[in-house]
Amino acid sequence: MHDLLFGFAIAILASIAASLVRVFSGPTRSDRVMGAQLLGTGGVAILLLTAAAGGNWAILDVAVVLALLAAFASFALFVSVATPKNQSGDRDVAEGT
Amino acid sequence: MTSALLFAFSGVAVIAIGLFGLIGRWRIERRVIAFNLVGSGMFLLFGAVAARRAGVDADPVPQAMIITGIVVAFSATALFVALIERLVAETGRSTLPEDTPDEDA
Amino acid sequence: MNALAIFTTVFLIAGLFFFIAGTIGLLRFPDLHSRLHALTKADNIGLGLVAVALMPQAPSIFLAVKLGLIWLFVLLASAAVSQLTARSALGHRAQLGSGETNDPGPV
Amino acid sequence: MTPVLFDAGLCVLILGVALASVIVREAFAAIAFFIVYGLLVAIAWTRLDAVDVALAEVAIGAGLTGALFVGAMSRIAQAAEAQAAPRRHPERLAVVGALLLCGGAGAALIFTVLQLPEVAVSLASLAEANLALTGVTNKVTAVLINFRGYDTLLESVVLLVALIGVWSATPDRFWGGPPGLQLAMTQDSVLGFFGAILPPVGFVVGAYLIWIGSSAPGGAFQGGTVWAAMLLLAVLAGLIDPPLVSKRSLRFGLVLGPALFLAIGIAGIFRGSFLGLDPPIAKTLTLAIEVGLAVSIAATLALLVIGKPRRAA
Repeated sequence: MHDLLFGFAIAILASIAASLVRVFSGPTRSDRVMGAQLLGTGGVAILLLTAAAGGNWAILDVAVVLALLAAFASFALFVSVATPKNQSGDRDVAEGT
Repeated sequence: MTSALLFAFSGVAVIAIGLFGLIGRWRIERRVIAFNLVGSGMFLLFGAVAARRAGVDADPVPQAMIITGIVVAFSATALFVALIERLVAETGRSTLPEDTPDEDA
Repeated sequence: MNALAIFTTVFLIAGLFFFIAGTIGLLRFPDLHSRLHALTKADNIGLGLVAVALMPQAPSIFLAVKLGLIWLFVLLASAAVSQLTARSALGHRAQLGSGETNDPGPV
Repeated sequence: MTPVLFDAGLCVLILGVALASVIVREAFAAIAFFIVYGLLVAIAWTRLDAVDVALAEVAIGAGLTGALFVGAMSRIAQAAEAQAAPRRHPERLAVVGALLLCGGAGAALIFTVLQLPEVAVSLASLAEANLALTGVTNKVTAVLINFRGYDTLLESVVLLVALIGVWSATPDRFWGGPPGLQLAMTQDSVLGFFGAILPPVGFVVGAYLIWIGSSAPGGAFQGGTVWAAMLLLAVLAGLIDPPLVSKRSLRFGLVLGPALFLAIGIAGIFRGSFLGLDPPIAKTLTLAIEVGLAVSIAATLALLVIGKPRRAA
């Protein structure tokens, strides 16, 4: 069971690694936030798996805090996406120029 | 414990990457991120080196020091950011004077 | 392999499927809203299946409940963030080309 | 074998994300990568059997620092609008020089790590032997509040000094005003709804972390940071306004933790040593210090993210 759970953790790690491409290439800020959000969820899943694999259930508390703080970080990123006077940013519309 | 060594080397690599960002980036807000990478890499190096002893309980002293370090690094970053904001408000630029390109450059 | 282990394995495989599908969707779908749709599958169903899969492995009821709670938190957060993302994308489409400039680009 | 494979994959990912946050062109993407970096490093800490550190990293490294950067970035971008875009490429020689320098520094560090004795010097057994005197069973908490209490006391003072430093950057005309800007999206219904639901949950989680800190990973820093994030969320959602920096009750909350810690420490002089906690009541004192510290840490961290006053009172 131990190795099996780690195997699944590796698979999810690979899966979220792929979503990094979305964070890197955008093209919009919302895309980047979404990529980061998927990484957050995948991170929670990995923490659950490694907690069960190692029998170190205290790791679940890290997952709880991650779930809360990932939501918080998404909101902070989002508020900056939606701030109307936002002059700095990359395009927030895929088809915009 | 091979894994601990793996994380220690990763810490070293993160320090090097952060250092590169610190040198190679001119906008200060990017340098702050690079600077935080250097600090985080050092914590990782420190923690991983301390965790090399397999089979025994983890050493709590480095862990406590790293927790302290993370919080202090955050407060330093916040101060850094406040100073940058003031600099930008005064000068309209987010680069340091010596890094600002000459008009004819 | 006992029944519980089989239960865990089956649910983990299902959860992994949704994670991979969500990632592929996020990478391959053509526009923001369909990407968002893919993302929420990984968030909601993928993590939910993983949490359910691990419940029989938890040594106490308290921990099993905690697994469920973690899923609930992520669900709540994901629902709200997705809603905001979708709406902001619509809002920005409306004001296309009005005052948005490209990043000057740090060197 | 699989755990080592997992660790190796995690390390590759950490390095990739760190590199991306340095080289990616948009500042916004760099911040997103930095947040992801914090999350991955937190997983690394759990792999190093340092769950307390993982909690601190995920809360501060990923959450609060990300929020701090995002806020700062958009404000800097607005202020530096007029900035002529100096989009010049560094000379190739300079890049090679920088790469050599960083590679050299890295190689030297790796060489140093390889020179270290096989077995790390550990204070674990010493902490273990004296754990009974502290009344707590989480060794990291014992170190933070009891064995090396002076460290933690000074740290809480450093936080305050940093906040004073941030406030000192306020232009004269805004002094005494509420920190931060008026947020544009206070009327958003989704954000308002979410901002109303999540903070109460988060406050319970934070309190749980502080309470459990005496016997399991957690404690004042982790719990206080979660509280800070929830305060910020409530501010973002427009549910509460940041208080005036001159408000007396705010200042009281900011110094509560360090003052309580110091008072207990001074009282300790009469029972033995400065910052020494009397073994029979050590657990009670530890918990009191932790709660006081958590309140101050939450207020200080939240205010550090919000930043200096930007409008008049």
